Amino acid sequence: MSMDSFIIEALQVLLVIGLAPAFAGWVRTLKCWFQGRSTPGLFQPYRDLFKLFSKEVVLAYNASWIFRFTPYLLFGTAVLAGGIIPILSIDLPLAATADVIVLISLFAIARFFLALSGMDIGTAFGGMGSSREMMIASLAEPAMLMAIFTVSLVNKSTSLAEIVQVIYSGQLILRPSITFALIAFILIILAETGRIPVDNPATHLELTMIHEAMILEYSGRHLALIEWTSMMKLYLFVCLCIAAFAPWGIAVKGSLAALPAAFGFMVAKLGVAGLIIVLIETGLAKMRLFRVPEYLGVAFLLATLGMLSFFILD
Amino acid sequence: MNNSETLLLFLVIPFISAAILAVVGDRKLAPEVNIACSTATFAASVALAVEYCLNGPMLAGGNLFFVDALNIFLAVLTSFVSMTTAVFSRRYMRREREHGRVDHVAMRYYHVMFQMFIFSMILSLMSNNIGLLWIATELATLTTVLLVSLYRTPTAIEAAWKYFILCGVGIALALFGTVLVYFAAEKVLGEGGEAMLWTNLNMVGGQLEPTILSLAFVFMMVGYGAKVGLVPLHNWLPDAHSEGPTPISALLSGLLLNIALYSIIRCKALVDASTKTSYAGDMMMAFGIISVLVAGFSILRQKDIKRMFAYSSIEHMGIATFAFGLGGTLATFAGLLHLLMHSLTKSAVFFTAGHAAQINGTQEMDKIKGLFKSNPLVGWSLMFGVMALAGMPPFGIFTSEFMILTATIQQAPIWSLFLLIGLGVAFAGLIRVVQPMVSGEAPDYQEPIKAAHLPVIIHLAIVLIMGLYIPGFLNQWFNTAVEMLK
Amino acid sequence: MEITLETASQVIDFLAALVLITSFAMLAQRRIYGLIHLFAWQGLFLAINTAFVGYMADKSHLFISAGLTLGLKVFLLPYIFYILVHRLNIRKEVENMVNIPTLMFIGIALVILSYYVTAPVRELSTLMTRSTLTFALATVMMGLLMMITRRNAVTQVIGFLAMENSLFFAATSATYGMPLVVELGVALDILIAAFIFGIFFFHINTTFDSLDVDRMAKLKEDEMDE
Amino acid sequence: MNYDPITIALSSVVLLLGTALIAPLFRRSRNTLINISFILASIASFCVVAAGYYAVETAVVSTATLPIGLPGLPFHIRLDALAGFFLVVVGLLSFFVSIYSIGYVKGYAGHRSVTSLVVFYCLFIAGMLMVVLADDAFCFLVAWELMAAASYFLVMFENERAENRKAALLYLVVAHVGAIAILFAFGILAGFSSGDVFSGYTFDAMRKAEIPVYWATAAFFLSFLGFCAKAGVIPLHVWLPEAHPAAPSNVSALMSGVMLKTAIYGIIRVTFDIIHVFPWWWGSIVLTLGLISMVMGVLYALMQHDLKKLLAYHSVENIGIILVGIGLSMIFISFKLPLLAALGLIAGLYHTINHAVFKGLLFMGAGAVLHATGERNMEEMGGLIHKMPWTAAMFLVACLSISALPPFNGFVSEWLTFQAFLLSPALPNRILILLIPLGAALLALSGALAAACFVKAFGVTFLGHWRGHHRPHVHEVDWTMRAGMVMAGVTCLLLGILPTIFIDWVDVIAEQFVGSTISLSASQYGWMWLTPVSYERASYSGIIVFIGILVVVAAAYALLHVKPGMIRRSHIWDCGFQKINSRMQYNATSFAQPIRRIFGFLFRIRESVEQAPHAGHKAFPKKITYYLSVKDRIWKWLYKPIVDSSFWLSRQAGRLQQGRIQTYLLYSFITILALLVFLR
Repeated sequence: MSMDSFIIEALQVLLVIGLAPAFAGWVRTLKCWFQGRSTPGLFQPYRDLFKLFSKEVVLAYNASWIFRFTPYLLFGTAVLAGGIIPILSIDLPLAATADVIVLISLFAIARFFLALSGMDIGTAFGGMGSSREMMIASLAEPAMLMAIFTVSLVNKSTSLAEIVQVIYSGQLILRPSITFALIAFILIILAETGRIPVDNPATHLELTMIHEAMILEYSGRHLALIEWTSMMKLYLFVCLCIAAFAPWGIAVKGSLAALPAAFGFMVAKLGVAGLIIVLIETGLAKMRLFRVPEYLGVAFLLATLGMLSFFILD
Repeated sequence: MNNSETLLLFLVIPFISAAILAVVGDRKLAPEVNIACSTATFAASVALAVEYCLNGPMLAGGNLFFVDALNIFLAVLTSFVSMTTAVFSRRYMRREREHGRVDHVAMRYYHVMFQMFIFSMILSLMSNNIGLLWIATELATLTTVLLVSLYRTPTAIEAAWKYFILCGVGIALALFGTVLVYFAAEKVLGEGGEAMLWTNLNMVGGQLEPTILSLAFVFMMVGYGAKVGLVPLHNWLPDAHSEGPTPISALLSGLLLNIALYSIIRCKALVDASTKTSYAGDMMMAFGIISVLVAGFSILRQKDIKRMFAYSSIEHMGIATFAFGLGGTLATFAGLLHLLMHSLTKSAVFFTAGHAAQINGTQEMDKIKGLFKSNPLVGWSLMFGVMALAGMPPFGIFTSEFMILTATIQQAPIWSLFLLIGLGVAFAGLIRVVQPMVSGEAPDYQEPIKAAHLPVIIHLAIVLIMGLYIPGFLNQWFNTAVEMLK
Repeated sequence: MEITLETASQVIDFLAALVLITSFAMLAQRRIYGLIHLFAWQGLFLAINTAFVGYMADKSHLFISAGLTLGLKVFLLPYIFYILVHRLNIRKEVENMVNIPTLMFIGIALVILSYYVTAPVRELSTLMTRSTLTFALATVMMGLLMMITRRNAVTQVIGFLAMENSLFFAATSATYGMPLVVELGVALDILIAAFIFGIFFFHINTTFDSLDVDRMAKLKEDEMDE
Repeated sequence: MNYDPITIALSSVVLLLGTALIAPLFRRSRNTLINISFILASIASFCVVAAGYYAVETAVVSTATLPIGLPGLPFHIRLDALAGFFLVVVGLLSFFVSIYSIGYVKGYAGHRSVTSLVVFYCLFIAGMLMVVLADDAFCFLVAWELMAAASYFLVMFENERAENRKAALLYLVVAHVGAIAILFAFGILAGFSSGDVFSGYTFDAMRKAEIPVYWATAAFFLSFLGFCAKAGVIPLHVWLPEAHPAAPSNVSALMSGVMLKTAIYGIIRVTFDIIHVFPWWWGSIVLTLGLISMVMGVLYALMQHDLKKLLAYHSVENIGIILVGIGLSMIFISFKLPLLAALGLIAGLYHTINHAVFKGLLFMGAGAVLHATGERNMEEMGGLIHKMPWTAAMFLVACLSISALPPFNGFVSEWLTFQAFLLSPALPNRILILLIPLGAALLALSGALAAACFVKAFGVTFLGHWRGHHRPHVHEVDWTMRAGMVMAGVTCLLLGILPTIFIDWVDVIAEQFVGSTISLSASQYGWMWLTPVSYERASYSGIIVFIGILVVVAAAYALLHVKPGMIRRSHIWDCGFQKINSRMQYNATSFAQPIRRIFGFLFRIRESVEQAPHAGHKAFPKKITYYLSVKDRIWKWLYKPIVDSSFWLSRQAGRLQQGRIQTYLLYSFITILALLVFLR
């Protein structure tokens, strides 16, 4: 636990906080290009956040302390998760704090409080958003766990740093179980972060919004924090996927020298990931709510197939 | 076998008290006299018990009467429960008089026959001569028949008539069994009274002719079995125990069934000694299992509170018969304990049921409600009494059922399933019915009564203590009795 | 006068046969007065048999019980029944639940059964009256049968007392009668039983104003379903 | 008297029995009665916790025999590590609930006599302590049914309502049938020991007796059936959601929190301690039942709109999770993998104490809500957080724990259970390796559904507007109730962030039963990090997660409040039409509607909408009524047939009693003839 691993840790946390809006901007600009619209630019999210931070906070009369505490908690969990997932390097002091299951539960706390704040004001949309969010989450978790289980079976551990270590040192062999797990994981990421096939992030149309419905009543700096957290969440899930399945190029030894290269690799991978997400979003339309269980059922099936194929094939 | 005067005294007291009560009749102090006489009887029985502890088994009256471990504990139990019933009947019968259900003549008859009934029970316990045992049991039936029809209602008379005829027939068949036993004993012990004495029969049990004795046991089993109320000879019991006045139902259910089972147990010991097979035990087990099952299931559908407790008596007598039939130290010990516990609990439960019926003016269980609210002591004693009856642990009946069930699993596992079903259904039936009676709001048609709580509390306290700790002398008595009966 | 052993046993067997015949007749009898007469005759034959056995086996206590039987079962009880039937003006003829021929067949079956049942007793017994035990058991069973098939309370009681008679008869035939204490006790019980029956007849007649047993069938559970 | 743990434990049981006896004397002055008895009860529970802690710490086995009991079989008492642990579980929650009850029972004092509640409350705790201490079959069963009887009277406390009585009856009958099954199991186990008649019944004799496999299986399944009847495992769970809500809330806290744990204690004692060598398929049956109870429990809970019934169904779920832990350790031990078995057992035990604490807290919270509003139906509540801040905060802590969210204790035990699942590939049996991971998926599903259920429970009860018709004067509960709840909340947090200390303390049980411990590896990386098998394998640090979140939240709060931005309060945006009323909120039924649609096939659901036709056009109905009933299928499959057949049989038995004397005489005639002919 040398000094520079602490520095790397600090750098990574700042990176997560700083780069997340950029990644979201990149995804939005890609979508505009694909849909032939003129883009507001890569840094539009920063301008939105800055605007929201300076705006005045309007609260309902019966808003309780949960409503005002939730944005900060969301931001806290996201930053903590950012510190744990090996994005730039492996030997992070915080790495031992949590393995993959704990990470999923960190996101679960955020979702729990967000759902509560959705119901706090007592409007119909808040309740609807919370109810649908919890339904989707409860179906996504088993599928997510099966995918992680397959990965941990292959790499004999559930802590991310160890998984990255094993994949990095081992040679590249194409395993069917890992591919099934990867596809399942991508499906689940779309569900968890509320992207198109499950939920539409860009709209406030009552019938289609799930994540947006919960934060309808937020304003000012609270709304800014929540927006920022959802961007970070997308960024972290993509990094989680990269770390679990394609960690090549990450700084293995604790040296500062390898950081720029790792940063370059990360930006490239994120670019490609953004491209994949946008391709899926423009290609598909939002599904009806009660088709989502089948969608997550498919994800669960793929993950289980991955696990079974691991035992049967190798 | 030394001679004992207290035994004669013990036998004579109830007879004299019957005479006294015939004179006292229905005057103001009659109930108090009745209590005094019963207490005297109980004192005599305690003296006899102490004497038995000091110098062992005794004979009396030209060895017409005898005392040994088995009948001393039943005698003390009988006189104790008679005393507490006398205490209970003072208040109960006074209220019945106020409500005009019994008149002057009936009360006089009630008190005389109360003491005669105690006398006949003690006589049958203490008699060494099997003929005298038969006569005393017949006397017990005769004394209680008119008591059952004391209220002169059509159903009471019908119940008394059935009780008289069915028990009369049963007792007659038992007489034939006694004749056969005497016939077999005569071959070994020679002519005259010597051949009819339990003490001699037990000594010479091995040499008696097995085929005669097994035939005699069939008659004795059906004869005295009718008195015990074993299914299919049980039909009179629910009617007789529910139509008579409550003190009489308590005595009938609590004590008379024990006396009848006592004679069967004695006879089984004799038959086992001579046939050396488990012939008698298997028959008793069969009767026991059928009684437990039929009584267990019929408890579910009872509408009258005393009828339900009568069926519960049939079930508990079935369990005791099964235990004695199973044989072995554990089961026989449990059977004796079960008799003791059942008598105390059943009489206490009949007392509270009597009070509950008086408070609500009816024996219909649907109309008895809210006892916790209207009369907490009656309510709680009824609840605890029924819990004890259903076999909840802190009470003694669970202890004996625990021993019986575990003995069954080890010696005859297949029967244990039927016992479980019988006990479980009876438990559910009893609790399902007692619950609405004690809980809920007290209806307006209830009238407050001065209830005799002392006997009930004493009985339930003894049952609770026995459930957790069996005193030394009783344990010693039971072990000697088990040696005889095993 | 000296009576040889086998003539005595012939006399005893003859008396036993007479007792059996009377119980068959009681099964078949339709009229109450006839029933009471037959009951008295049965008591008489029983008393003679007991006295004769007492004389042959020179057992003095048998004479006392013979006298008791004579007094009780031949004179006192029938007299009580006469008064009851007269006072309560019970219908004279007694209808039967089972027709007479089948009753006869059942009776015969009972005799065969009791012969089969008392076989071991006969081999073991050395007394001259050992063969009459079969008839004693048969009459006990027929007493029970009579109680089952009759509808009137009085006839049921007569059946019950017939059963007691045959038990007394069994005692004398199996063991030359039981010790005196027991004999007296049994007789006392039967007397009290008869006395209580009398009281019952008055109660039943006042409450049900008929002695028909089928009236008394209210305490039942089969049709009270949930 | 010397202060060894067993004397302390016994003296506290005697203290409880004493309180139960003297309580009726104070019948007149109600407040003194409540104060004295509940303070004595809390003292007794505290001593029990101390005794238990000491017993597990020193892992010394002390035994004693009481004077009472059968002549040949006095009551044997034994305090070893396992008993000590369960003493701590029972004592801890009894301590919290006793303090809570001082305030809660005063609420009852107004309109009902409270002596019976106090008496049976003390007997109930004494019964549970005796069950844990018992060392022979007779003492165990007496304590077992004393516990059942005392809780029966507590469930019957408010016996005006008919459904309370029905619930109490169902509870007692199922408990009694379970007890008889356990009695049979002990009878079988006692049958194979040498020595005189009674010696076979002590647990020591049963341990030494070598039992043939066939009988051991029969004994195991009988005892398992009996314990499942008490624990509320799926097929025998129907009494639990009826009985727990019927009891007063402090009692249902104890019943749900610790009474179910005595059944878990029973299973561990009989399986690991007495039979201690068994085939693998026992474990798989326990695991399967645990999984089914887990998933069905949480799904039933989601459908409820009665707060206490919802919590009761969650007890079924959590008992399922504990059984999963125990089942896994049974499978591992039968395949000779002691380290993994230790992990499974520790996970099960950890969840036992976690569930005891947070379920107790939940019921205390529900009791406080019931006490304040007099309402149990969530459809009539809402917005209580403003009036009852303390209760809301503590209820939130408990909701977070039960939904297995990191800083709190629920998460640690579920995480350990996950690790046990993920280690299953070490098993030699190929089929198990394929099936067990599916169990892990079910565990994740039930965890997430629990989170959904408790968002509903907390959201509908505490947040939004008041949904009820009349608005009662709601006020925060008094300090004793708050003290009880805060203590339980703090324990939840401590158990969540200091797992390694707990595991060091409790691993002596695993050492005793499965021969190996995980505490060495658990704190190998430092006391802050929990690394069950090895550091590389998996690691979790509750305390860093907790502090991490707090630090970042504080930093963000400080940064954003450097210049005091003004907060303006205003009305909710109502899209311009008439004012939003409280009926426009989501309530319990609507919140669970999506999940009910997905998992509806598991229940008997009857849903109907009637429209009262308006005089005018059909499209403008005057009144719309929506009817929904969600029934448990088990009632129709298992309980109705049993009840119907027993009533049918009783009708047949009734036919014996036809009333005519001739038929009765015929019965005796046929009996005597049959016996003479056949038995000669």
